[in-house]
Amino acid sequence: MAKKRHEALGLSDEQVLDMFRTMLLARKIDERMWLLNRAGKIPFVISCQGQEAAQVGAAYALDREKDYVAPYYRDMGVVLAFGMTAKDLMLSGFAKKEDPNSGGRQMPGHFGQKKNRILTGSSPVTTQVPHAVGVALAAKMEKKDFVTFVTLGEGSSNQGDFHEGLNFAGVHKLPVITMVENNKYAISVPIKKQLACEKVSDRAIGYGMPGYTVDGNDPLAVYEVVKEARERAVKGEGPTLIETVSYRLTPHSSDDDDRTYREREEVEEAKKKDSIITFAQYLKDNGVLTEEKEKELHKEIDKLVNEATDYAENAPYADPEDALKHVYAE
Amino acid sequence: MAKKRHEALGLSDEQVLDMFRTMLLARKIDERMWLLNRAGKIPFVISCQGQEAAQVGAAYALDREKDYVAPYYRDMGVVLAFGMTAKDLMLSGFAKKEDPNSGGRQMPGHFGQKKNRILTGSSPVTTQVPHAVGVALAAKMEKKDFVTFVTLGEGSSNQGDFHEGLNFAGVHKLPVITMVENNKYAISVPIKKQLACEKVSDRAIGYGMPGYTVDGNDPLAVYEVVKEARERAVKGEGPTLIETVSYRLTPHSSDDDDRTYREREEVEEAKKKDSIITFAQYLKDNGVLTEEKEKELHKEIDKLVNEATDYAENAPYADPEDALKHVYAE
Amino acid sequence: MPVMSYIQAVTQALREEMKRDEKVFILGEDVGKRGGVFRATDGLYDEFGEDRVIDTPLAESAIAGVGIGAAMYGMRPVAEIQFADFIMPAVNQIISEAARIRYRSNNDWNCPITIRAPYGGGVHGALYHSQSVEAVFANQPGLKIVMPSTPYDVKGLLKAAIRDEDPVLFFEHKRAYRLLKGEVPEDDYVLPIGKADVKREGSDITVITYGLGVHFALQAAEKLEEEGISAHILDLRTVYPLDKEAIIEAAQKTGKVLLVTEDNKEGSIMSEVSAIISEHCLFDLDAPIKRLAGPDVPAMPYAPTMEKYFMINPEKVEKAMRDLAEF
Amino acid sequence: MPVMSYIQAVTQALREEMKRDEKVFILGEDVGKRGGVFRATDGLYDEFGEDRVIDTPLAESAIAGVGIGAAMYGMRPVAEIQFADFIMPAVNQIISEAARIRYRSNNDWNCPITIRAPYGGGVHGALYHSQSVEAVFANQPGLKIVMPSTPYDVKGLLKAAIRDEDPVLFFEHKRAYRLLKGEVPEDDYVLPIGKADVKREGSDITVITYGLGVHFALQAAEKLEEEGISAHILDLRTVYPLDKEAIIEAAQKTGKVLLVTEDNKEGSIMSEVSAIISEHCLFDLDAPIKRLAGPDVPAMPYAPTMEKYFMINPEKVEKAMRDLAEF
Ligand SMILES: Cc1ncc(C[n+]2csc(CCOP(=O)(O)OP(=O)(O)O)c2C)c(N)n1
Ligand SMILES: Cc1ncc(C[n+]2csc(CCOP(=O)(O)OP(=O)(O)O)c2C)c(N)n1
Ligand SMILES: [Mg+2]
Ligand SMILES: [Mg+2]
Repeated sequence: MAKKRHEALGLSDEQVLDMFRTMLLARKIDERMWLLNRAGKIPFVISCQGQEAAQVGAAYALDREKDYVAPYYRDMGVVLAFGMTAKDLMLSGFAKKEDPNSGGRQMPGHFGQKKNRILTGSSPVTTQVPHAVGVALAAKMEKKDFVTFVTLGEGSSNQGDFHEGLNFAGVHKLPVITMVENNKYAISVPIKKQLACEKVSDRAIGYGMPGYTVDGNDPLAVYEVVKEARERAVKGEGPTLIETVSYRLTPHSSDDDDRTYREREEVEEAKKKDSIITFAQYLKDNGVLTEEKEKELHKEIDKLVNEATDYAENAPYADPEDALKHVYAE
Repeated sequence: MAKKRHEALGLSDEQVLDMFRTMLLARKIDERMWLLNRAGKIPFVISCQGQEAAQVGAAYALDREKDYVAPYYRDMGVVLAFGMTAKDLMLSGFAKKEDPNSGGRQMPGHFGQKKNRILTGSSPVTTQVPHAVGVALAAKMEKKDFVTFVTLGEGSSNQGDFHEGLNFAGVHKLPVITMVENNKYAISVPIKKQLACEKVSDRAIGYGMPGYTVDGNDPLAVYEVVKEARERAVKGEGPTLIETVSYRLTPHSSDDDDRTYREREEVEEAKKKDSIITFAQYLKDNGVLTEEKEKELHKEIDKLVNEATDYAENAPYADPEDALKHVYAE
Repeated sequence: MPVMSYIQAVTQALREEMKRDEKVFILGEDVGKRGGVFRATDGLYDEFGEDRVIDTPLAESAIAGVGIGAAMYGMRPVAEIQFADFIMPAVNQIISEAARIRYRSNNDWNCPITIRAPYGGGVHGALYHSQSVEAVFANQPGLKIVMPSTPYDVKGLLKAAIRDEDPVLFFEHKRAYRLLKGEVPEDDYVLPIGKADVKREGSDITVITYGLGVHFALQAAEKLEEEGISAHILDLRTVYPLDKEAIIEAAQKTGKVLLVTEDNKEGSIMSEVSAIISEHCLFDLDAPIKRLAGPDVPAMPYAPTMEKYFMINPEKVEKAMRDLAEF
Repeated sequence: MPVMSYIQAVTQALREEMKRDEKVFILGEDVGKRGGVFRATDGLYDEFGEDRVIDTPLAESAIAGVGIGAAMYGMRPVAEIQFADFIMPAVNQIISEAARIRYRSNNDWNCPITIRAPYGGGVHGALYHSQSVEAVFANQPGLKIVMPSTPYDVKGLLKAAIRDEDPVLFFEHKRAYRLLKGEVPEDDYVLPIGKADVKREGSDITVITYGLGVHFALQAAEKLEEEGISAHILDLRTVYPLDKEAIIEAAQKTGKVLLVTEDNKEGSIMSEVSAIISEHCLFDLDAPIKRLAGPDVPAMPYAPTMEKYFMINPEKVEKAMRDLAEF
């Protein structure tokens, strides 16, 4: 009998179930944030919905004990896999003092947590690419065997920093994996108005590195390609560019109204490929998940999200004068 | 009998001779500037030597009555072909008031002359790429049938503006030809420390445009590929990226000492392929140039360069207070 | 006279200029079908088509640089930077290129581009959707920086910017977009770039400010009037290059000057205003030149407690004005 | 004590820090084999190898951005921008990233990068090899900007910058590189960032300046001494954030203040210095606060006539000092 896909990749049933759990957790935190936003409780949300498979598939292919990540604002799946908790994320959504990302200084989606090797991020897109390259340079200089992993959107791959960062990584053969999460839109601008190449990965050759395009709704496909990229990286064979293709299932953010620029049919069509559904189906088809187990999982996660929400909602804000702290080392 | 190469390209004997004349003129102005610099008469020189074939081959493939060019600092061959004179260039070398490029405000090599559709250039490399794209956008908006032509060095192709400009051109299918004059060095940094791709033209696919690499010592090869690119551009088929490969025969500039970072043998080797010699040979082999004609040409050009030098040396500087003029429209 | 919001005045100025001159076009992120994330270009895509309202790739240096190229050719590009905070990748094109094109070519070429961007805080925008960025550019001869305070000024100054033969940065306060409404004539008027505007005559203290600060000062002035304190309010309108004569005149008028900006204090526009005053009319002063500004920390935190602490507001302005009057 | 040039002090500081701490490394254009176009890293490639003296691709945003990433990891990058004029493509990385990393992460991450760049004119550098760029950055909390005036200060301040836990822009006057020589101790000293330094005690007039202006002022002071005019000279050393106490003290000392910068006048560092003075010690002044600076035109034309017209020089400084003394 042919091996199951995840087994062929060396993943146990527990591991793929854990991946699914992380995807589902990301989705459910995200959904809750929208509810909180619509209820007027938090000012802003920016979603991972539609990209959880790519994020979690990639994160599980990394060494989550030593690799560094430079996630972009949609990467809830990545940061959860790297140790951030539902509570941490809710604290960030509510902008509370205890938020480990920024102490309530940044909007949600601006991840950062040193203890989990999640580099602090900003809003201007693509600046994180050279940062990840810089950490990879440090890895090479210090002869460490970790890699860095950096993500961005397909629209953001048009910024100069993408080009400059990837070229630097290519020339110095640095252990950095760049993953472009192509969700077909940059706010309202469809991909054909963003890029003239067929695939974002067509850009890899210009930086002397391999480029791959994979189905971003398939966590195992993403796992496989990131795993290989990581192996090359630690062997000193240099960087890789990966494009994951999926779809942004929500408006750009809570401030956006996507009905002004895309058809409902297109969104509905994309939802059929939603990895939260399709990966669950894969797990069921392969006897890893049962209806019952699934229900349990939902219950467990709902509880987690509820607790995180309550905690964060009741947590204190930073004091006004805290605004003066930490401009420079004290 | 097989057609001669230039005839096959539709170039008459007069035309190729004229091309050679322009190449030689560029070389001789450049050589004179070095002499003037070493004699302490002008503070700075930056050379075209080694790139004349690419520059002149390209310029002659354009419509020199209507196309726009955004040259970089080595493009003496381009600007001469587009109507700038030896005198103009010498006035710039001496930083005199009458210099049409800048009135003595910029260093030599910072070309610009509106009447000849030469966009004004600056020192920070690669900024001219988006400018050329912007002029091409105007051509498309105004339904004009000119193209824009922009050049830069291979090191400069690592700047973000290269990526952003070419991507914009690709998405909007604009009539712009980008030519990277690969002379193997960016000041002291050899190409292998600048780019990890095999050819600069490998970057074209990432912008959805065709890319070509040609021998930059062969003006006819460059002519051919630029001609085709121009035809595609005016037909609305969009932009092209061209790489011309040659060698920088001089130090980076009069402030540089290239003996600190490259072997003399390498330079001597490259000189064997110097287009001023090899193209003259081609013309002789094909009966377009004779020893006698060549001598005449040298004499004529020497005279031109002498006159230009004398004129420029004796021309007045701008008045000190002229520094205050033209910050804004008056 | 129609009453419209600050952002409607932006749209109206753009529409009128696009109708008047075919060379005017818009480029930026989401400016097309979406009509801009703030809706400043709402309706223009339908009215003028996708060739004149161009959704660009996500790359600010290209937005500026392509616009600069088109402007050199003779077009009148109006580039939108989605948030002023995201102008930073375009700084090289703006400072090294746009600002210097006329000068470096000895008046042969010029660059009539307008770059619009929403700036300012108090909107839960956190560290990268709240900043005042004018000081980054306010030391670059060749540039002009306009920061209007009312819908009326928006329309007249934006039209002037588009017609200007040189590059103009046009910063719009994003909180003013829907907060401020005012009468805006339907006719085709322009206001002079480079000139400040007295928004209120007064005799006891002088407030010099711009943008939202003008409204805070006007509100405070009303209250102080009741206490018998008469405030003179000068709206800079153009923050670079500054209108020196107007600044000197306003300072001399009362001898007590308060400078108000929402930017960080050190190195703001107000530093230059202060320097102009103490260079030219020091002996007319009856009090130190006071500045009310944001603290010197990155502008500005997301949490409402800290954001409020950072921002200037009518109460802070009123207090500073009263303190100065009582000096 | 050895005498060395300003640029030798740069090299010496780099060498000592690289020896002291393995985490210190250099990256930039032509810094390797070539030793830098000005030779500031001369010999370091041979001494420390190509892994610690990295010739980067020609891309300033990557030089800054890669350096920032390495700094976040815990390295001590010293990035060289070949000319200060070419820092513009890196502005986004410096302002949006380096300056805000500590603040935005609530002190979780920090960014100990040093960015060195030669600035300044009077070297036939024309419009893009002559600029003073400090004002672009001097409104960005989180950054420190150091501009040393002597070889002694160069060594002590560059070492301090490299050891600083936050990002430091270190601007070196390129004309000073070989023009200025001075005694530089061999030992491992550092000078405090954020503190100004009195370079000369005096009682009649106060000159506040930095960089090459310090030397022009010192030269002029010698001459004026003969005429009985005693000048007090404060060297800012760190131009952002400014040392307010030292500025106030220096201004109060004589009550007559001249501010000298080679930058364009409007919006320069000196605007802030002036504002600090008139906010804190206006009534101690006996004369308007004067600024001597470049004219407000792009800095600076190539032709010697116009370049000279633009530049400050000892004669212009002397005249301004005398005029102030006679006020
Ligand atoms: C430099 C910069 N410019 C503009 C923005 C505003 N902005 C935020 S997200 C976004 C679109 C990003 O699209 P893409 O890269 O495809 O990522 P996605 O949001 O689709 O995941 C834009 C324009 C920004 N954050 N940074
Ligand atoms: C933005 C910027 N950074 C640095 C420089 C300094 N610089 C001038 S030319 C040059 C090398 C350019 O190399 P390349 O692009 O290969 O062109 P080449 O000179 O070889 O023709 C450098 C680093 C500059 N002019 N602009
Ligand atoms: Mg996208
Ligand atoms: Mg080169």
